[in-house]
Amino acid sequence: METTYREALREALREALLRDDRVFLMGEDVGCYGGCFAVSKGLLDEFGPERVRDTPLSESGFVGAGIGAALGGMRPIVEIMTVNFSLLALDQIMNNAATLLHMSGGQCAVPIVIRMTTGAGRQLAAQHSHSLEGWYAHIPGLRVLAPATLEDARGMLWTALEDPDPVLIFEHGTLYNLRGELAEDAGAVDIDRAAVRRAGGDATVITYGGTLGTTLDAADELARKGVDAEVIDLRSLRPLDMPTLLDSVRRTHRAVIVDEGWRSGSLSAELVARIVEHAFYDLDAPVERVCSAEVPMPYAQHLEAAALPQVPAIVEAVERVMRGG
Amino acid sequence: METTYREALREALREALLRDDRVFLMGEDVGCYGGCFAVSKGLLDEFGPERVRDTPLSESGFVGAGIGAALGGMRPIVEIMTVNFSLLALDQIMNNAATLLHMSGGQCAVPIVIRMTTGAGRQLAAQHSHSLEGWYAHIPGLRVLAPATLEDARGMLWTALEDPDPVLIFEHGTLYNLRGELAEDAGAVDIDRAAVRRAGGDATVITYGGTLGTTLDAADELARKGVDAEVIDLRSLRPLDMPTLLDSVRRTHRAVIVDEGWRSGSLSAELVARIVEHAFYDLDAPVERVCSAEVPMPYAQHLEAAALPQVPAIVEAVERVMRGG
Amino acid sequence: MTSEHELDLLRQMLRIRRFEEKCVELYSASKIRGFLHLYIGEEAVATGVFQALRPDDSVVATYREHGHALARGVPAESIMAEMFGKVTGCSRGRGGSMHLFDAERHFYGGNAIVAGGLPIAVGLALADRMLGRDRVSVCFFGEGAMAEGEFHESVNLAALWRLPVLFVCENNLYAMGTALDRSEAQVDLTVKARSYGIRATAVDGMDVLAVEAAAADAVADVRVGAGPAFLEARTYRFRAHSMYDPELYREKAEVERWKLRDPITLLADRLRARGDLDDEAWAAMEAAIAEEIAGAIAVAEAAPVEAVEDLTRFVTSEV
Amino acid sequence: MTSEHELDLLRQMLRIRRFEEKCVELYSASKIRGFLHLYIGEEAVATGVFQALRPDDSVVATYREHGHALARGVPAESIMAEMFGKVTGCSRGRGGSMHLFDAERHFYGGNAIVAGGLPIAVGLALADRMLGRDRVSVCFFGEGAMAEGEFHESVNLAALWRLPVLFVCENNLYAMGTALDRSEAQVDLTVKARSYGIRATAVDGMDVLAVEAAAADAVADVRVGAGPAFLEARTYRFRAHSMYDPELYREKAEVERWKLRDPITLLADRLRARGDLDDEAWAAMEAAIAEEIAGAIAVAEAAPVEAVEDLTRFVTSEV
Ligand SMILES: Cc1ncc(C[n+]2csc(CCOP(=O)(O)OP(=O)(O)O)c2C)c(N)n1
Ligand SMILES: Cc1ncc(C[n+]2csc(CCOP(=O)(O)OP(=O)(O)O)c2C)c(N)n1
Ligand SMILES: [Mg+2]
Ligand SMILES: [Mg+2]
Repeated sequence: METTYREALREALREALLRDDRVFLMGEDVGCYGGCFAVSKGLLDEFGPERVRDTPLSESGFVGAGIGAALGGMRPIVEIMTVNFSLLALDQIMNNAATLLHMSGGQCAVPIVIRMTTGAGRQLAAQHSHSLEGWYAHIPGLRVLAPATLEDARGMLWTALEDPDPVLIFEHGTLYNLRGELAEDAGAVDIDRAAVRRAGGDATVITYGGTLGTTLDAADELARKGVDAEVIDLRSLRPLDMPTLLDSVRRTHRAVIVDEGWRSGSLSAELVARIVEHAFYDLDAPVERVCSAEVPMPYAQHLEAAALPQVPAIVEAVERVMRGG
Repeated sequence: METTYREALREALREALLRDDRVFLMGEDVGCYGGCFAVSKGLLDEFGPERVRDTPLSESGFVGAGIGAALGGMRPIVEIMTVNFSLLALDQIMNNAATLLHMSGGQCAVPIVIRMTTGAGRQLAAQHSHSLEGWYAHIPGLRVLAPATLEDARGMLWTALEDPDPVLIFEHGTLYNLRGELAEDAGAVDIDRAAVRRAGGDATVITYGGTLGTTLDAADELARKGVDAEVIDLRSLRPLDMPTLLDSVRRTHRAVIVDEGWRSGSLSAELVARIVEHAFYDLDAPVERVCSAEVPMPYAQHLEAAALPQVPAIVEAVERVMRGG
Repeated sequence: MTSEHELDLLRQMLRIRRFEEKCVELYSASKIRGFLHLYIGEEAVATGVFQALRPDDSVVATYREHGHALARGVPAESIMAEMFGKVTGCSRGRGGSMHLFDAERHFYGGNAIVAGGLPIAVGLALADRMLGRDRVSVCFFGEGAMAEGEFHESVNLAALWRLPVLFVCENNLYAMGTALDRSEAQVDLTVKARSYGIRATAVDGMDVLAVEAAAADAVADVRVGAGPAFLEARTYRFRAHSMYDPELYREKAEVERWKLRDPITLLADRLRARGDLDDEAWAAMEAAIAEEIAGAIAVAEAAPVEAVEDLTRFVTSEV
Repeated sequence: MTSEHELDLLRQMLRIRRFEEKCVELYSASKIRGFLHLYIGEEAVATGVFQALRPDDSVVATYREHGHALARGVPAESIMAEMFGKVTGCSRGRGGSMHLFDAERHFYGGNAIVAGGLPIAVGLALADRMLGRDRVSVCFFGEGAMAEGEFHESVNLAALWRLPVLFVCENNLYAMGTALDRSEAQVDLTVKARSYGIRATAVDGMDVLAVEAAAADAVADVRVGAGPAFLEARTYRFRAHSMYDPELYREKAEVERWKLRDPITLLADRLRARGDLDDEAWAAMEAAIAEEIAGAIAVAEAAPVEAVEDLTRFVTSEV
């Protein structure tokens, strides 16, 4: 059936609310407003205000409350409108959600799922365009997911809810209107493995989330130029599925990372480090990175476009690794 | 004269308060209590409660107030007790301090200095032992410093205050009692360049802050084993002084990074990536990393020690790169 | 109050209204992008409050700040150019609608993290105090922002240190789709504010003269060192939260009821009743405003964008 | 009140006192490391509040929580072992003094981020409500924590949703070295709490019977769905903030004055005056406590530490 990323997310929420009484959705404007990006539209009517729970503007408070509710036996899905605002809740996510189990010696598991929008591309300027999922991928105790396809938008949530520990799901803001075919019986998917989205033998291009489409476009252009790129979608940012990545890099001997985060200290750096650690002698060229410019994201369209990873930069990076760097 | 890291920091604060009327120190317990690590002891008596300003427990509030005061023409030094609590102020640091200048098209510079303690090693457990300076080094618009010596403890502050933009200074908690000789006329130091703390030709070991001592100890042990390691102290975590690092790596052909952050996504990853990007063909072995175990820091002494970078692990990593990885 | 003054207030409110109505058109025409939050219906608040302030007082506003920028004297041209993403914009086209800045006019944005501007205002006031300046810092925010921890921390700091801050809460009854009583346990916002031991009053935010008077009262106290004050302006936004809001959360009838208290109509009717405004004067006012806005649009349209090479300028200061 | 019950309260407070006095010795002997925050002087608060709670009620405490853990029934042995860093500790030796946990006893820590535990308590109460359990969640925190944004957000949420949370503020007048009136614009903390529209009372935190009565009153309301309550216990810490505090911020005389109101002495004197306690009974109480603590120390001393190979266990759940 034809659907959108937004509708796939909504179906996943519906399924979760239907299947497990302990599940509830909580966040700013998830109810009456229908979700700031209309993801949860209609769910309030279907499930009522206890299970589709609007919160005040209090990111730290309601994320912490979600953590407490998880400790108390519920299975909360907490929505933070965007990753930009999640900084206000980062203390709770880091010092409580991610830490309680280990620090309590295994007693206090926190089965919470936290969803949030990430990324730029909609001219929302410097306070609404961050890609900070790489930070969350630094935190032991968290699992971090980035659905980039309709299948993953539909299927990751249930699997995340079955995880006994905190799982963060990052939805890129430019994907909500992504339209395509989804099987009628689409359901839960694994959340452990990276996926080869385009097989190819010349170079491995690793990406995730919002830049998957751009990267596939770049691969098409490279194909026209005679370069056969393999495109891997990480899907899980923590833990990283290194076997899938290394398997590809060992075949292609070349790797490029595409990451919308600011270059220095982004997840791309960790990927380069891991590849070098495990496949140094397989590499025929230095690993390249295509990231965002290290600037607060500007509003003006041409400047925002210039700050973000685009097809030409990816094509050039792959061409560079093909030439040996 | 003989002094300590703590006293050197205090002298730097005194100098700043004496030299510039616009400078003031603000934070929790910087005044009456004398500073949670006794850094500002005595300054309240000398400069009074307006300029040595105790705040309520309100990290976001008083860091934001520091940003506002900087916009208003002051030169605030804001102390956050530890980096752990800085998460509560991260929104202000990221979305205001680091962003205002660019987002306003160059109008609103924020000349603030924010100091905080970082790191583990004192059995303070999971909520008091983070090393998150790598996160701050990801943020465009910030300068991030890590004094590891008495000279830098004494000299970085004034230079940071002269910077028209926000500067963060990370003081490792195990360094406050560091004792040694400091020149009577010690004063401002550059904050741009990394420093070679031990010259050597066999391998480059890069570190900063709290792990400099451990790394130098490892270098001594390596020397006894016939390996001559060069030890570089980053000093500035953003921007990174790549020329100094690359110069060394191009000579030694081998690099090891020692970073107390959790391995995945730490600053060490960025260093590996940069070295690979710029000196791939100079490397005779994959770059190695010695980092903290990816666990919330445990209280028990033997577990904490096991989680942190120690001499044997550094020695082994250097030996591995000597063998070609 | 002279009728001259009242006519000026009317003109200012109308100017904000017409400016934003044009913005909507320009948004539909894709000349303006990103998020666009309209102040339509709330014009009396900024207009009234600024009457009580001096040009050197500092201002911190939110993402819903076109009205504040205009009332502050930021030229319509540079605001329009900003929303067009042009280098001549008041933030070089980098901020857009949510991030208007004008340091010369002490207009410190345009902050789009809800409640994120409050601590900044406290700090600006602290600087004024330490530098011996008798300025006031005014901070605008919505009632939804009052649930954020930063509200609490900021008001406590300002109250504790008796800093010259005027906290202006624009209570338009909704935070996006969340009604006040679904966001605040205490719906009398002055009670909340007063619990910090500060002066707190509420005013009809649809009556620009009442706002002006209440703000003047508060500012007089604040300026002489009585500590911060809190002013709740009870108002309403006539339009959607932003361009993407289907307004599922409120009844059309409620909106219509509030429109009967349109601050522009209220004042205009009063002036007409008094004989201080007639159709001709109104038409002249409309024409002058239309001309100014058309001019601003034309200038914005013609202005250049920032060179892509300048993208990384001002990440740090140029020294 | 039967004298039996009062004697039990006395015994509990004395047990906490003696336990912590031993901790100080053990700290000096380097058996306990890290930060150690003593509850000495404040024992009546936890002891009294727990009288009003059921074993299935949830508890969230701070880094100053030995007394709460003991009063809750967490065995002294497992607390001592925790501070020794042993695997038999209530958190396997990973938490230490600041992070005591006992999930079976619904004791959810031991939170060392000031105010960080409050939202957790709100969430525990939310779970109880959604699961139809008539439990109460109690959250302890200092008066210093009330300046944090998380206090504000948590109380508002609990009040808005009328959740069964008892917020217990242990007002010991100082947050480290910061006196209440240098941290809060409003020094009457019940005024602050009441501004959220909740029940708020203050009680003499040195009188365990008064604390018990006030807590019982509050909990009775909270349990039947009247929404959250706030209880301020006015108390004082007799010792330094932690082991490293030179106490520059308060006069010795002030400390001595408060010691005259030592909660243990107060109750003991009352019981003695009534003839319900004599030297013999007191000595027996001391002896039993000393024996228990000595036993706990011996057991902790002898216990094994966690294997280093287990360092990474429980970063995620074992499934
Ligand atoms: C910290 C944060 N959380 C959420 C948002 C998204 N958001 C933008 S405006 C808004 C509503 C704010 O309501 P209010 O404070 O009443 O101001 P109003 O928009 O009504 O003027 C929300 C939830 C944000 N920008 N920042
Ligand atoms: C967010 C945060 N900021 C600062 C600290 C350091 N700190 C620990 S306890 C404390 C004082 C807390 O005072 P209060 O809430 O009154 O509790 P008390 O210690 O008096 O029991 C401070 C500042 C911390 N742990 N967490
Ligand atoms: Mg509102
Ligand atoms: Mg206290």
